[in-house]
Amino acid sequence: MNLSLLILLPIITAMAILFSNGLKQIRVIGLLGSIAQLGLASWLLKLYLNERAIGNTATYLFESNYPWFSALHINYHIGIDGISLAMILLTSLIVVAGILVSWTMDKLSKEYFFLLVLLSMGAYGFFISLDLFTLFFFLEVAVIPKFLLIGIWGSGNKQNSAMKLALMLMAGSALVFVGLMGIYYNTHTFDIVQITQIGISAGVQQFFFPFAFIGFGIFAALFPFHTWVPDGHASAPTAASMFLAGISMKLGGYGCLRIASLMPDAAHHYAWIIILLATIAIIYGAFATMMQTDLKYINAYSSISHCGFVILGIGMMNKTSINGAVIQMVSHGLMTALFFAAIGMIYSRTHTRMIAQLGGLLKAMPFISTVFVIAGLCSLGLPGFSGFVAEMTVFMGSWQNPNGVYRLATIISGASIVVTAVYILRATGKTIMGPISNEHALLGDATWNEKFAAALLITGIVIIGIAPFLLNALIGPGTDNIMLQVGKAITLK
Amino acid sequence: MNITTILFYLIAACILGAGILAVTSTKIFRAAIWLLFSLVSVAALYFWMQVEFIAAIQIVVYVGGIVVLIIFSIFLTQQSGKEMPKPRATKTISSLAAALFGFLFTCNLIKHYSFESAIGKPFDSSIHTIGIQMLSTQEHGYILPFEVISMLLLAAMIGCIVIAMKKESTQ
Amino acid sequence: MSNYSYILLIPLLPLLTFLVLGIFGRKYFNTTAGFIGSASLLASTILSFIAAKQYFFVDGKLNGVYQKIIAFKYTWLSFSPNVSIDMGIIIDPISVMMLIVVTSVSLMVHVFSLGYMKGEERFATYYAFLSLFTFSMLGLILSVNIFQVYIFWELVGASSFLLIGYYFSKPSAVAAAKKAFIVTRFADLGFLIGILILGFYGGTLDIGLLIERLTATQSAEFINMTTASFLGASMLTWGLSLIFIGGAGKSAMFPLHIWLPDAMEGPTPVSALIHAATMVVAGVYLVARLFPIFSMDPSSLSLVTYIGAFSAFFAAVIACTQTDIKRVLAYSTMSQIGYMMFALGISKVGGEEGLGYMASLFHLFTHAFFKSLLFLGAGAVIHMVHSNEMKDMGGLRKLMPITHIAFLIACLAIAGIPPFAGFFSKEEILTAAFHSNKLIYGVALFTAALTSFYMFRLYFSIFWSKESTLQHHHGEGTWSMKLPLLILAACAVLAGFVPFSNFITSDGKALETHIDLIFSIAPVGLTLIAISIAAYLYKKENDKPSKLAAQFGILYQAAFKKFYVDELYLFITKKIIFPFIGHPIAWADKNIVDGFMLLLGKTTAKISFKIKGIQSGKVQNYTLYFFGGILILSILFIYTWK
Amino acid sequence: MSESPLIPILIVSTALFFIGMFGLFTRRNMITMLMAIELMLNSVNINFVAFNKYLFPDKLNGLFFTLFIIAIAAAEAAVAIAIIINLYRSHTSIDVEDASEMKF
Repeated sequence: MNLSLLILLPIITAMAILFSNGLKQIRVIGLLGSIAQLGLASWLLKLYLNERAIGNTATYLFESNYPWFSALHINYHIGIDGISLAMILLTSLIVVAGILVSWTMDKLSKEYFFLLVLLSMGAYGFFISLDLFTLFFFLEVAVIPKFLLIGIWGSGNKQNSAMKLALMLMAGSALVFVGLMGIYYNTHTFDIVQITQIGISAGVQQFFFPFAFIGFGIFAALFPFHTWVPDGHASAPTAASMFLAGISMKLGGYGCLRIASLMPDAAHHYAWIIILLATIAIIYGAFATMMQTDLKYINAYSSISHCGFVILGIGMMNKTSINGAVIQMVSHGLMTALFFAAIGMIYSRTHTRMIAQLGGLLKAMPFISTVFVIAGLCSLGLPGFSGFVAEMTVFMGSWQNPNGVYRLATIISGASIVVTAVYILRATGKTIMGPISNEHALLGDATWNEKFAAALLITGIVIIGIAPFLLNALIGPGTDNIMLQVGKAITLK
Repeated sequence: MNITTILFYLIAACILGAGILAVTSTKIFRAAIWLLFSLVSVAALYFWMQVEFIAAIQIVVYVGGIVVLIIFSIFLTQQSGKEMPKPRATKTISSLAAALFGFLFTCNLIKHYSFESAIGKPFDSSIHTIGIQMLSTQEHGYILPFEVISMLLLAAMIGCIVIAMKKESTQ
Repeated sequence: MSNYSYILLIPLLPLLTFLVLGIFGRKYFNTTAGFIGSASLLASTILSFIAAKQYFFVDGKLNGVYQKIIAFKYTWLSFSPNVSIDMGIIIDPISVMMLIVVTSVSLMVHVFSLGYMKGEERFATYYAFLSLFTFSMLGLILSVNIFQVYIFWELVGASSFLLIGYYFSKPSAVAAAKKAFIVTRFADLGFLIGILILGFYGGTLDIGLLIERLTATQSAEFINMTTASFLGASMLTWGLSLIFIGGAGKSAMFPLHIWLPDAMEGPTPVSALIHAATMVVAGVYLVARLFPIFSMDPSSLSLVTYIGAFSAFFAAVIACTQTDIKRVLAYSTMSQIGYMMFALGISKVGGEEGLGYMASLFHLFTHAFFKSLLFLGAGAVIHMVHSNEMKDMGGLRKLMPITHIAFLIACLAIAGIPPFAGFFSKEEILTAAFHSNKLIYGVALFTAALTSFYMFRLYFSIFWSKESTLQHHHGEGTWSMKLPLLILAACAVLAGFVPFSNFITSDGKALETHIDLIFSIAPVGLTLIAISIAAYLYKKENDKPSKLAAQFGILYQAAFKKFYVDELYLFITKKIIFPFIGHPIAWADKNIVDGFMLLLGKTTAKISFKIKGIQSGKVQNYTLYFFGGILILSILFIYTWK
Repeated sequence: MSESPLIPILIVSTALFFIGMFGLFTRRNMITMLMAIELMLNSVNINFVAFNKYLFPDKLNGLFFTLFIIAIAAAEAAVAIAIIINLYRSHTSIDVEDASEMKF
């Protein structure tokens, strides 16, 4: 099955959206396109599993390789392994939910849906590309729609936050580009598979690794560069903030993972900085969330804290922690998308996101409140939901590292589960429980599209929560391949 | 120290003196006249260098044409007697320093660059040879530039007329 | 060994009810939810009784010890080849005993709530949460892997949050639910780190394997665990004490007990189930489950003992001063659990010193019955009087005869009067304490006296003191409320006679215990004196208690105010964590980190404004720059790049 | 002068050139700037003639160069003055400082 179909389908949907008119037509086409994409992704999963079942142990499957710009050895080389397939499934789920949640978007709806599909196309391309340049190309494709989505359809000082987001992401991609150039000039190829064979000398790695890692780190809300996250998410419309938190931060995480696997010695060398920043991000993000009064800011800051786990997992550089990082990426994607969807539903009804003004919504909208509670419980790591599985795997992985300081870092990030509990319960307690104000009392509950979107995401969360061995089996070979490059696979004795 | 060197220093002094005064005098008309003297002394230098044709051209075109043109423009644009504003001190000092520095730098270059002067070869700059070479199409011929320059002069003429034409529409 | 796989059904039935009632409850089963919940729980109770009979009597002992059977094991999440979370069911004396306790008490509560919660708007969700709780409690009991314990531990915490916050429109209930979850979550953090330590040094997460590796002194894991030390204490002590902190949080031991009294905001049947019989004993069960490892490390055991003893004494003192009857019962639960904890703490493995272990679990067994009976009785009274305060009650013995008798039996049982269950289990604890640690014995004795004092203070002020001023009152509630009271009362009487010692002992071998009367004179005597003091003070309504309270002065006030522990916690969170950590971080993020990024933006703007000045439109400037450029280039070309 | 008088001529022409440049920098009136440019052109012509006479007497390239420069200088002066007049009409002053619309 040719992987380019994954990119072709969004393009076709985008074109179809452009040529349709009227909100009804646009949203139906958008929905059909995204459901088709979800079907395609699950079909790909089935094929992938069959392939693995019949014992095909190639690291990357369904590869296709066309020279794109032979002079600079850039070729359109695409292929997937367990990790990228998990990411594709996550993206397709969030895209369907995102389109369903923005069912009543009547302001410039054609452009809105077009940009959403374009952004998802960027993400799909990013996850399947095995050539660093194609990877970078799709990373760029995904940045522009974000800026427009927040700038035009956003709320609050949307221009300012859109500008900040776009500039910081551009800075990130600039740094990534420097990193890629460094790799290119030392291996004369952009192809990931060849780079791992040729290998980059340690000196070069140590010089270019920070560029690429910090570049992708900016996408994944690495500590000092996370300031675009709160403003960007808070002023983005619901679907855009779902995509932003659910997909674009995963681009960063996935990118960091690829860079760490391409330059393992440097990753080891800088591991202590990565872990330090990740721990700060986790604890700092959690405490900062405690102080927020706006629901979207709460979720934005909590995404910083959760993405800190991803970076922590990558920084620890052993099989379990990288497994944990990937599961955390998937689980956090679903969880934040669900949380933003719930906040969007509440906002569309009560027109306020301030906790102080909300209260006792359980009486007025039981379904949305249960969705809110589920998202909250998942993010504080209740077993039965994916948050728990991800965090525990990262903890187990990072605990195996015998270095005392890293163990302290794990304990500190462990303490974040308490702070997360505090701010989640504070938010849920205030908005869902407590006495309801009279004008909120007569608000309607979720419409069919919101129900379906929430149900979709919740099934994702619960499946990973109840049966993590499925996801573990899927991404297992992927992490083994990464650990192969990392050399010493620090597994538990 | 024979007569030609004295003559040379005299001409040089005239050129530079008139030049400086042309550049620094406050009255614009006086500056134009000093420019006239400077150009004439340059023609004298050409005579001193026995390139009479170039000297003649210099007098005809530069002195006769361009300086007269400048004086006309002075009459056209303002009363010649009006004082021109003294430029700001800082600008004069800085440009003076720049000019001096440039001058010393280039002189230093000239001193250190050993020109191997080709003694012995005859220098024939008579009008006859200039005329032949100007229109010859052989190896060193200048027929092409000659034609191009004519077109250029034509274009310049038309250009000036168009630019300086009094536009009834804009009044 | 007969096939025990049907035990998997016991936790799954409540899970099924939770899913059914949770998703469809609101629309279809709002009225019939109670019956569905109770029916499914009846089924699992019967199953657990069958399992107990089969395990204890049919299979019986193999060379004097009951076998540990792993009925079912599946790798749930594998971290690495030999470290993984696997879900499984373990059948051994403790888990079967706990099965019986949890299912029967839960059944009683389900039946009682049929009457008590009738007419509630969210009736179905109530039963959904109740069955979720029962499922997670049963899961916790049957787990074979420490992480599986942790998973169900969290689920128990979450369902208690949902149940305490059941009356969500009451802000106090929401605050109580939040407090309960956060405090237990804090303790769970300790539990998690303890698991990580044990898992890493023990090389596995499986409880059986861990016990096997960490109890064999010459095993590699044990050696490097005791040698590796951090801040003076060996890793084994760190691991075990952290796990105990997790247990202490859930069982409301001293420092982490503040959530238990507030948890009374939830409906009373919930308190009966969660805060009397099941959830709070999870900590005791955890320590009992890992007891062989604990016994290898005396320092963590002493931690268990002293925290347990202090909590028992501390709670008893506060209980004597409280006026809200549910708060009194909450503190009495905390005190009784303190008993169980220190009984475990002073026990050793095997033979005579193992008495503490057996006594503690026996007390757990009996306590579950009479404490849930007390709570259900209190629930019936509150249902009648519609208020929790003692002063609004009085003289209810005529209006509520059955509740009165049941309540009296329970009070006698908890006070430890001979024929009742409390006497036997408390005697065992006191004998164990007497043999091993005299100080603990003294504290236990005094606390026993205090217990009987506050229990009978409660009893007399509810059923005797002044005549009841209730005008309109509907009868004592339907049979669904009376039946559980009677059944539990019967259990409270008979539980004492169960030959506990040959079922559950620290090393599995039967331990013949005898009640020597001389020894038990002291405690029973003290109890009778305390009861008479309580009767003297509270039988008839008079001002003697307030006078006595005045004499104690500030001590009484402090006890009434729960020794200001709540205020301390509030002070820490409100005054220290929020203003000194929360706000600075939020401010720092907005100003410093974000400010830095904005600064970058501003400086670029400033620089670009300056550069813009060069395009000044002044021709002469341009000539100057032009000349400067030529000069520099010429210098470069001539002098540097020869 | 013992050997060829090339060096003094070059010095004179450089001096003339930098006097012209100084004039260009300090003069605010466009016409005087035009004069300064004329001076600079003349210094270039002197150079050409001097080089041709003293270094490559057999060929007359230098001379021809000077001729063409003079021709072009004339054209250039004419166009410059046309522009100045036009500027004078629109700005009523030919001070170079006033014509600064083309700034940021």
